[in-house]
Amino acid sequence: MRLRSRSFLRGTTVALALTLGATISLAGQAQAPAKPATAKAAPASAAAGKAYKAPRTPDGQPDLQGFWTNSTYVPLERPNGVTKEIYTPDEAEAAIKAAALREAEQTEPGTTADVHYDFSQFGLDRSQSTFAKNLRTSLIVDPPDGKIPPVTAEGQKRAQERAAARKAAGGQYDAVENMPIGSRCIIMGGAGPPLQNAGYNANYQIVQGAGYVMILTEMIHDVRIIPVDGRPQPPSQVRQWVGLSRGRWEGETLVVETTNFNGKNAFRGASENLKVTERFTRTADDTISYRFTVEDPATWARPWTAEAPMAKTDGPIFEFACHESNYGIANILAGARADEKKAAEQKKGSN
Amino acid sequence: MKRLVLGAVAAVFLAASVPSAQTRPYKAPRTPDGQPDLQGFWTNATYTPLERPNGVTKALYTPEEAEAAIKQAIQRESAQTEPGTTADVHYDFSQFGLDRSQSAFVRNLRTSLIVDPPDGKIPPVTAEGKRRLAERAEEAKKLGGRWDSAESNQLDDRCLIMAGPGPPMMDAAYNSNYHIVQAPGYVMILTEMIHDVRTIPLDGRAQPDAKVRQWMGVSRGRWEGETLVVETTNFNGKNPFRGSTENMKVIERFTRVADDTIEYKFTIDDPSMWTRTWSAESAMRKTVGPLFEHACHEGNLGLYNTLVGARLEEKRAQEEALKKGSK
Amino acid sequence: MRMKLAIAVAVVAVLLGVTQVRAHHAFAAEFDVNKPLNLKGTLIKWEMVNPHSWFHIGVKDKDGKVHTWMVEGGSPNQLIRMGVTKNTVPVGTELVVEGYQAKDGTEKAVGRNFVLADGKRLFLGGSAGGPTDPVKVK
Amino acid sequence: MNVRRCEGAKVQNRFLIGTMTAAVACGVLLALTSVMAQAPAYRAPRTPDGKPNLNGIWQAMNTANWNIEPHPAAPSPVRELGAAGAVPAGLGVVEGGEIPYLPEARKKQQENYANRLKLDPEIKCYLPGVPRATYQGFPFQIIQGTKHIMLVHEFAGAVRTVYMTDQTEAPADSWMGWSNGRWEGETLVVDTKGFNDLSWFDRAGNFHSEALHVVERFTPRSAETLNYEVTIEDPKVFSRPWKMSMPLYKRVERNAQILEFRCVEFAEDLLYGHLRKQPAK
Repeated sequence: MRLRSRSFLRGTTVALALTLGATISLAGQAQAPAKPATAKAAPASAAAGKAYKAPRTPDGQPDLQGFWTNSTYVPLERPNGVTKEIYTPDEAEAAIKAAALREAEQTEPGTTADVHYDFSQFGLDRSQSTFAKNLRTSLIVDPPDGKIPPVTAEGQKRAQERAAARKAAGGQYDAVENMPIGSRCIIMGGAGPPLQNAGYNANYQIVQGAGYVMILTEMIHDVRIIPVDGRPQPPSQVRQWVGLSRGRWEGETLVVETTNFNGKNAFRGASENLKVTERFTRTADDTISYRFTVEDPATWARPWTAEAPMAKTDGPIFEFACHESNYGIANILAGARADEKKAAEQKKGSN
Repeated sequence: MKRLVLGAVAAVFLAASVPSAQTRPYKAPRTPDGQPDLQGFWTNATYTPLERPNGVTKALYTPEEAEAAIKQAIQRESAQTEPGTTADVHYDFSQFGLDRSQSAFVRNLRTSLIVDPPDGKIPPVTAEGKRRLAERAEEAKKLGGRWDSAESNQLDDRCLIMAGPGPPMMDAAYNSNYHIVQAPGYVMILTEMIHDVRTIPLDGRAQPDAKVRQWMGVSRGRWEGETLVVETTNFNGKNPFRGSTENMKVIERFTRVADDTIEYKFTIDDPSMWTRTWSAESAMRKTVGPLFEHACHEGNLGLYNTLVGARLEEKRAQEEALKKGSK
Repeated sequence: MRMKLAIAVAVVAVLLGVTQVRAHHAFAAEFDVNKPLNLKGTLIKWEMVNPHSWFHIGVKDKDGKVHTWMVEGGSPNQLIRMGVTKNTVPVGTELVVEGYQAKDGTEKAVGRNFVLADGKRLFLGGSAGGPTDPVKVK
Repeated sequence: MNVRRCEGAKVQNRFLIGTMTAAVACGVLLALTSVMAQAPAYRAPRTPDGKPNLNGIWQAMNTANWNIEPHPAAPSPVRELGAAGAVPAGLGVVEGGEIPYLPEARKKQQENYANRLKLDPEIKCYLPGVPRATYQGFPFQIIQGTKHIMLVHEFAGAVRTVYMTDQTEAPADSWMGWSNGRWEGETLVVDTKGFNDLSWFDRAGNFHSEALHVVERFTPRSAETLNYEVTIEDPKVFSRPWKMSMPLYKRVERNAQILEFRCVEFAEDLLYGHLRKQPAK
């Protein structure tokens, strides 16, 4: 581990030379270094009240096109112990710093936790690329306590049933179907809806054509093509992992309603009857205000709403072919089978 | 009843020896786009054999001789089988109107459909042709007995293709009926048996690439005056016509020579099999529709039954052999 | 401006390491904590693929026979945004890999740390050079 | 041979007598000139910024995904699928009928075909590559943005970004390649490189190397059809550049939309079933 200690020493020098807080806060501002961090991070008031008017596409839609990220250190739910809704800029910086430190915690060589490649060598820790800043203490803005509302009895029952079904299917590494859908390259957190910070590569490309808004999620090249021509939802038999979305423009705001989920990628335990309403408003050249409301009476006692701005970032989005080279699946399953064999042999030997 | 009458009354022989279509006074009615109109229901059922029977030396019968030959053929066709013999195990074709004489059929003074070579026989097979025939026989042998598997059975028993659609289009023994429909640029010929359809483009397009091969080949047509000329190549060779290979070229000529008759001539050109080209002349007679859906494969219980029967017989034979062995 | 700041942040991240919170899959299910290894060899191919990239490294055993190890690294996408291309790490580059071998015992591993022959750390992220910066392979 | 130069020569040849030399130099390519390419000029409706409007959901109607070369009907490679899995005959979409493989490459194609159930990336739900994605039989949607034109395919959610302004070389090899686009009159020309060597052109094992260079030309030919013409160049596999062409048809149903064909889970048992835990004996 000699090499690692060398980089540790070198890193220390650099860390001393720069203030960590400034470093991190400014890194997030990479696209618009001239603007103070707080300018666009203030809690969004109603988009309609803003002076900013988005540029227009050739066919007159507010222009949302480009590369965006919703990478953020702000948690969906308000941390326990935090009572205020909005941090001061200083508090926000401190919170980001703490989160970045947590994210960057060193793992102990030789421990299970240490078995991974180093994200930083591949530019994958959040702070190496643009992330969206936000003075909020939680993305959830409603209910006012910043927490997901209580789960209904029906929702609890479903959660138990799902857990029981998983248990009945056997261990996580018994078969590929038992593995998490993200590991299987079926869908990842970013695609939503609602769109969520994917941990890394939390990037989106928006392209608008007449009558359509397309959102490409970087992770697993998930595409949503949202018609904005007023067509009705398709029949309820047609259900998809990402549901089916219908959009409309309300002034500066793109409103997208999504239903017809297949329930296999349950968002926070939601049912297939989940309805997500998203509101995209460009509030600055480098910011889209993104609010979503989640309604699922079968799961939650009341609808809830979150706000997670998207910050302009750099392209390109390189092809995230995931399944095609997902060697990890075979390695993991083969590893599990090898472990079983070893255990069986040991058992035989001890007899 | 109506058909019986038709068959009996249509006693006018196709004057096979009369001058060629071009000089005939008859001019076919026209389709709206000006093609000679061949549309309607037609049959090529006939008692005239493709090749001249051994012993017959003339090319044309007198009308009386022709009548006698037909009568004889009808009698042969409806000869009673001996109860209790293998030959008797069938339903009675006549009860289902399936013997040729119960519906319209083509009368022909010719002693054979083949008009060239003049001896009325298919020409000699080339050396390559002999080799190919031997190879085919070898392959068939490898497949085993006819009832060893579905694949080793005959094409018609498997409902793959029957004699009717060709090309060339031949008498199918029963249901030898065709429905011709024309549209601008196309002539369509529906063969009743296994609803085989030929859609023949007339727009001068080229034959497709040699890799595209079909059971019925690929046909291209053109009008030469009153005559529809159809050239067909790109056969897959899996339904050899009298031994033909995939290199066969068929040229057919359809000429409406009367309201109720289409003269049908064809020439076979397959140097891989025969030392020379050969030609035949027949006709299609107007008949009565409709052509009811001849879904064949779908209801082909016979194939299943014969296979099951063959397997049972094998089992029985095995058991008997065992019994004998144990004695 | 942006680059330098990014570098600084990156170095902090390097210094502290990164937890596997955001891993695409459970690494420890694929690789064996009880089989740490140290491989020295030359790059045969870098598969710039997702969800994880893979370094094919030719490693000589004591008899001089070359074994091709497949070593897992991160998604290349962010690197590409930072300007890395398939020409950045040439075939033939000498690499030292500290890591953990696959549980199934085959010649596969996760690269906990990729280091160049001269002892400098292979750093593919947004580095633009400089005396204290991590090394970027040209 | 530089295809584009030849296309130039072709145009010249049409208008100037005396450029026959150029035409002869490009003889093989000229022989490939498609019938469709000579369709009478059609002027497409324009987007508000004046570009031919290709927005819409498009689909090929042919058997190219079975085999881009001319082919007869053939049985299903999977016995259980009977007629449902059988191959429909096709006249082919390759101009001249035959792909000009180098001899060794033709052998490899034949091996691919013989082992297609094991090797065809489509069966494994892998990204289809280019141009296969266009004629795979699934619809795809063209979304004409200001800087980027997106080609969004239903199969496996494959997606291509066509860079119309901020063009660069492919940073790395990929399944769908790296596409830069330009307008030539009515035609959207998409130039794609940076492929890996893993995708196929069809189920018949027709293939390419990572040296593949694809130039696609999307030309409106009526309100609801496009001409789609593709030039393929790959000196490691083919003896010369070659072309394929076909019309694409617009899906005109009012409610037409690209639906999910998230096929990974449909292929997992095939790929990983052998690693399933066996019940304890």
